[in-house]
Amino acid sequence: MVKVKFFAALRERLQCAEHSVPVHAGESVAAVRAWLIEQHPGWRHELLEKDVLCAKNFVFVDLQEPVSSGDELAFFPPVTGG
Amino acid sequence: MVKVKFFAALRERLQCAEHSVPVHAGESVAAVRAWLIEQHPGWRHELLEKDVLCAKNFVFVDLQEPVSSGDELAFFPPVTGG
Amino acid sequence: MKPVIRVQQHDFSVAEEYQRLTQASNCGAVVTFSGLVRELADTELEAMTLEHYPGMTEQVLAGLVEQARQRWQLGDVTLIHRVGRLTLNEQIVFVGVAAPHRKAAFAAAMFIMDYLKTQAPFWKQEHTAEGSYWVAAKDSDQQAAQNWQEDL
Amino acid sequence: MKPVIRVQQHDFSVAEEYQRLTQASNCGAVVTFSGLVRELADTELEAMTLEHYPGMTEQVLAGLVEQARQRWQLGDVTLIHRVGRLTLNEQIVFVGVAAPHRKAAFAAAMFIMDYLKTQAPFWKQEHTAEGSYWVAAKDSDQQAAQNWQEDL
Repeated sequence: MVKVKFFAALRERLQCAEHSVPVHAGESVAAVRAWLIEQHPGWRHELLEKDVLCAKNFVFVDLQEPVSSGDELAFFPPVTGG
Repeated sequence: MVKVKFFAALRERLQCAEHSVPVHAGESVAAVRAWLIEQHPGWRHELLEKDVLCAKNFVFVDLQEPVSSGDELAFFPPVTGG
Repeated sequence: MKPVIRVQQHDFSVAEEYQRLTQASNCGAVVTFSGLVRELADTELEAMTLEHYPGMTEQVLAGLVEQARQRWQLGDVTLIHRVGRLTLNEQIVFVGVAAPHRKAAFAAAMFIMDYLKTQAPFWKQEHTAEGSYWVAAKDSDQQAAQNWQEDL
Repeated sequence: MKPVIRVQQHDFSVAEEYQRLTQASNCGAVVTFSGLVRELADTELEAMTLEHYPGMTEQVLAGLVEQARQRWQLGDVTLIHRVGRLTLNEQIVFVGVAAPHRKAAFAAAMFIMDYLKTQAPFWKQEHTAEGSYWVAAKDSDQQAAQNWQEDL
């Protein structure tokens, strides 16, 4: 399992802050996202938005990044701090 | 007459902070400088230094600037504040 | 010198942070940047809420400061970002950089702010009389961060 | 807003100046630069004396700030330069700029410092154990000021 977190506008639109997702060896961030969309068809549009960012274990990664059980993933909109 | 002031290293090397110089109509900063060198041959080297700056009435000017009685001129080395 | 990096709800004191930055005796230049909650031209802003990603935020901020240190000769660096609800005129962010030379101090402070704006996981939600809105990311901030890469 | 421009022997308080710069409510960015008396790598600096040209200095500083205002959208601007004898670690100069946007605040503060370094009639004499020396002007300062002209 990986823990997936959502932040800010994305969290509000999905009405979900955290979700557990089963992963198999060799799977990538893209597979986790596909699994989430399969489980929650209503999330498709939000999760496929071009500007959604992803972090694995607190570091920015792209969709090809491999994931392993125990990883923490996060999806969020472009950042707006400062 | 114009009042001529010297600052910083230039003032110390000339051992002079302020000097009065007679001016005639149509004369420039260059004429004032030439007069000073004529009166104080020992100042020649210092006053002809390429990097000496000149101000008339608190504004940077070049040697061609015309001067009139009552003006305040100043000669000084490159500035080093900040 | 270990940089000071803090993510906090409570306010910070620019006076105290400045004092600390001037302790080291070899830095003749200190640059500070402070960001404040201000009324925008077109909305009546009452407050904002700053959300962040605990755990990742601190790591990203430390990385930004480390990158700045590798680019320029710096002394102490302080980076503070507030989270939670902030009302009009409150302080949001502080970057303070001490350096032997002013050019490095200015460049590092700008670099840290430009990267923070595009890489640190903070999100602003503005509260106005008409409702609450998530702030949209600005292209100009993306551009500012990219300019530093061309600089390399 | 009328800028604050001061040439003075006594010290200044960055805390107080920062406070004043944040009063206007439309400026989300405040940048400050402070220059301090520091020991140089190759000399044992004990103190320095800052001489200036009273009358011209104030006029040049006001002109620099005015030029910055014409280039960028700025709020309050503060420029303070000390004169007289200053010992190690004392503050020499302060530039504070408030602006609606950080880019303008940073640029204006840098611009003012770069021009001050080459155009404001101040001269530093350093006092070391071996004697007193007038500081030589730096080519890098000339270059920094010239870069702004190419920017136009």
